Amino acid sequence: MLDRIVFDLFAGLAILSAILVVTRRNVIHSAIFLITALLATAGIFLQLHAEFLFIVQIILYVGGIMVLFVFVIMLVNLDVALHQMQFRRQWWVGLLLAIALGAEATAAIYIGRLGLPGPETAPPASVLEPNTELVGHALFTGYMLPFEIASVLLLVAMIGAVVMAKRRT
Amino acid sequence: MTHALQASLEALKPFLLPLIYAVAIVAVLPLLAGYLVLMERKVMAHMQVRLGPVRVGPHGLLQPIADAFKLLLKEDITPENADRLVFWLAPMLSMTAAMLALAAVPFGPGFQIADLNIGLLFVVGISSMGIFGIVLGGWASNSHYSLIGALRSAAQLVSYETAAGMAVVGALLLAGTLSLRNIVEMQENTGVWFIIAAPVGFFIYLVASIAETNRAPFDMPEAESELVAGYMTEFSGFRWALYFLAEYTNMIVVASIATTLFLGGWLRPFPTTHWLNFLDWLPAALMLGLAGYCLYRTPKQPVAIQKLVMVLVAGMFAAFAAILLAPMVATHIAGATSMALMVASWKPALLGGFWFLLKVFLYIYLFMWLRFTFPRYRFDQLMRLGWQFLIPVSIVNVMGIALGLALHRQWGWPYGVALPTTTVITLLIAAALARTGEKKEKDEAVVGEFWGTGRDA
Amino acid sequence: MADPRIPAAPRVEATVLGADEIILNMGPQHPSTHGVLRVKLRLDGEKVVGSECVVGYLHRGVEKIAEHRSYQQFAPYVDRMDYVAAVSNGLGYCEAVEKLMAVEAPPRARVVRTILTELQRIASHLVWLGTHALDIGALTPLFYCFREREEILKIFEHYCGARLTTHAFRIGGLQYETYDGFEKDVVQFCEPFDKRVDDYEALLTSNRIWLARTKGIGVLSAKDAIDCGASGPVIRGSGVKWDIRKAMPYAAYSDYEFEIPTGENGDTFDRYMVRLEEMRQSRKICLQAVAKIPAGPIMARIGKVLKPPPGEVYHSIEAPKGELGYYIVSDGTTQPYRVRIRPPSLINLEAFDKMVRGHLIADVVAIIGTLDIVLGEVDR
Amino acid sequence: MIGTGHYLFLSLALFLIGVVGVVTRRNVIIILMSIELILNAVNINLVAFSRLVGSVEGHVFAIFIITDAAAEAAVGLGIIIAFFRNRETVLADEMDLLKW
Repeated sequence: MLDRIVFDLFAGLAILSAILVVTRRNVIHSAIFLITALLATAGIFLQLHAEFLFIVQIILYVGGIMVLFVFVIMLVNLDVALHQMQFRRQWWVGLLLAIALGAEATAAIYIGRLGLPGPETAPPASVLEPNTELVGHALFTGYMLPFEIASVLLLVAMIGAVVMAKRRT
Repeated sequence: MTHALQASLEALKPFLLPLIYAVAIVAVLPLLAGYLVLMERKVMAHMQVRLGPVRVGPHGLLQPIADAFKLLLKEDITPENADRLVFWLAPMLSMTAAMLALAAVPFGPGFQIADLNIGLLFVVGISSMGIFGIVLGGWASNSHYSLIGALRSAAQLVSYETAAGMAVVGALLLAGTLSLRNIVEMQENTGVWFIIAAPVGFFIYLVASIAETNRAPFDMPEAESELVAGYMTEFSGFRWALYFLAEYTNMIVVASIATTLFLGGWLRPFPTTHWLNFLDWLPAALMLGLAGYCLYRTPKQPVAIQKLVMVLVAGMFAAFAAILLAPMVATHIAGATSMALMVASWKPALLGGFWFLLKVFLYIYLFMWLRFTFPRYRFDQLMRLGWQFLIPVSIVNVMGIALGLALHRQWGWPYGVALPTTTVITLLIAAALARTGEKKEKDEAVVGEFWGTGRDA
Repeated sequence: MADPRIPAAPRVEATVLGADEIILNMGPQHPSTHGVLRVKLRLDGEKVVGSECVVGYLHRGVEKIAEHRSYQQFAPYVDRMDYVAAVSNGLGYCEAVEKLMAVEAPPRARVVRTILTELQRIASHLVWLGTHALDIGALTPLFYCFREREEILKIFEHYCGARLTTHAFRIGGLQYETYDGFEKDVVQFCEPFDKRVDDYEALLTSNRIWLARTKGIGVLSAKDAIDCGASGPVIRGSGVKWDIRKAMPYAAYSDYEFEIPTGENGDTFDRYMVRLEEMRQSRKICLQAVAKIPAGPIMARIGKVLKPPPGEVYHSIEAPKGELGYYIVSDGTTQPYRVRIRPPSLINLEAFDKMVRGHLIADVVAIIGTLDIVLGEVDR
Repeated sequence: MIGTGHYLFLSLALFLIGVVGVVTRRNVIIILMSIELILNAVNINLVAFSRLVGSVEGHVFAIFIITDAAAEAAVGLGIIIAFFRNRETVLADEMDLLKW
């Protein structure tokens, strides 16, 4: 019961703010609603007993990436952009495409749902405890190589971003 | 019907105590912040050969209340071209994030809203969201000063959060847990506060936390001599008060984190040394002393009502003293009635709360002291300090502590040898780093970059 | 109006703004523009790429007022120009009119004038030090500076009844004899003052942040300083040994020994050191002067109504901020035909654009502070 | 009780909204934000299955995806800044030069 309320709350919040993200005229408003959507997703993670991911989502996504977004929006803030056309002229093609994709995926999930084990068969939440330790253990043993590759990726991205944004003089 | 009610009450029971704590914190915090402001003004005044607020109440003791009324009654101005939604939202966002972070802070052994097993990350993550309040507020004001303040604030927070995070990791390695309560218990078991085990980490956290709370000498986002008031320039009245409250709440949050991580949380100094047990009497004695001082000052107040307030304040301190004294006395009563036992059981909670708050206040006092002593850094110097000194040193510090722990656990060096050794190594590397940085700074100095230094005449 | 020989300085809005450039309007209401200076800054991020000072928000037409007042009546008006150094303004004006009338103040008056003017220099530098430190973010020195300044103002108050706009001197000498205990007060202030300056230095000079904020900031080369007519501590900070007290001694300065401190790099730090040293030198002058105040009259023999002969005169003194000059044209009546004042702050402000380009916003306030401008004087 | 299907539908909805944003908006920054939405939807899927299976590997992959999102945002925003500096626009369909 409580579970249900929490899920509906977070899911509704996430979907509503996601819709607002893609429809707002003002980019800053979009960013704010994206933050809301990400926070709602963090709530969903918490409900799924992914505590570490919950806090990673907040620290990295909300506290890091979104700050970067807001920062850049302020740097390139253009009042002109507010009065321009916000959507492409062929927006309805995109929308139709998305609806078709949605219908297809919905059908797939709906049919495949029967094959999924029900929530009753899910292992107890304590399997994922202590979450931080388990994630850390997995990251530094089984997924050591991907972890290192990810760190190299970050380094490359950092250098790339610096080179991109640096002024050519 | 009554059954259902009872059942739901039963279900709500685990929420009851946290709820009471939460209400208590939310109710007390604004008052506490107000008195922090008074403390700051008084300390500043006495460091600057003047008296500070003295008009409202004896020694200005009622000044925060008068200030609060003034701010509440002030006209609330929204600039014409401001983004109304964001302008309305931003101060509340700041305040919410600051208050939410307090949820995981253990003020005493029993006094904590929620003991999360990711407690420390929770506090760090939530307080990092406070920056949106500043950035969005600065942007929404539609003023250049505000915008520059907001941009500075974003850059500054992102940079110094890295250093602070690294410093925190050092302490985490020592504690081996993310739960704030367990971190304190770990320090109790080790018998040593982490500031002694990891002094470099504490220093880095100190500097980074000053920068994170936008306090001088790192108060770039609101530097009043440059940007008028930075991101707060266009705010007035209650919204401005919210920002102010958020700033002081953030100070309390970072001070709490520092206290928990490095200063032993609710533990008294040297918690395991038994001949120092008389320190348990210190809180009550201190309160009694304060009460006595207030009574001594009472006849010197000029107005009758000020005398009255002074006596009331003395009474308050005396009451505190009685509360702190009660469990101490109860443990020494031989009779051991159930009442006395219960009172005696409060001892760790009461004394713990006292020590915690004392440390928090000392930490904040340090903030204030630095503020009145130092000039303000320039923005690029701040960034250079953060990226070229603090972050490398903090990484070295983490490696040093890891090395020390490895020496202790793998090779069996005693705790008291391994960690000081690595601390010395860390300090040496930091000194080398500082030297090279200084040399580079000298080479790159802007002297004569734009206009020659040729001298004639 | 524009001189074709001088290449026009690029105005702030002259060209189209780049993608990440903004115009920041600093002042006239701003905490650290020292009054009502307005600076239009063209910023690239936080870097200043262009600046323009807009002055005149405090213009009261002092020079025009002079044409409708008698010579004595005009004297109090000059106090309102550089209102933190009113005594120096008065000295310059009185000496200029005396020069025009070819009279000389008696020796006693000249020595007392020297003492008061040097005290005023210390007071003015104290205000500068406090506000400059405040601009750079050090809150505390201000109150220590004002504590010492208060002692000076008390001496003024005892002497002539006013603290700020003193109108201490009269054309031809002094109106008031020194009060009993004047010498003692001055000595009492001066004796420990060296220690006080050491205190300020302890707070600032060796502070790493202060050094980082002042060294290499607002560099003005000696050539540039001379070219734009800077004077006072600004030109001395650039290494030019120029002080009117030595170059063209007035009052009683030729009788005393003192040094002219100069800087080397012409940056904010050097100007700071120059002013601190000047305070020490002023104290030295005061102590020398107060030790032997000659006896005698305090007023030259001039009539009640001043009618200087037709002619013109230029007289300048070393005010705390630089060369303060009065150019007075007389047509033989009781009122000056024209008075033109050369305020040091305005001329020093000319160097602002040169000093500020390429620096950051935070340095702009430091540079405004280091120029030590007083808007009452800039706008007159 | 919430089944895995609920999470899948939530994830799908977010994913679709993200896709709509990417294909219909002109503002590059909003397109980047829509991509973040899509990545986020994927994370929900991973975590939901992780809960179903009872292992933390989904969490690990979600962490990798967040890392990836950070890298993508950094480079993307760097490009936007560089582009804005030269062309003073953030509209995707005005980005029609291969080189300048």
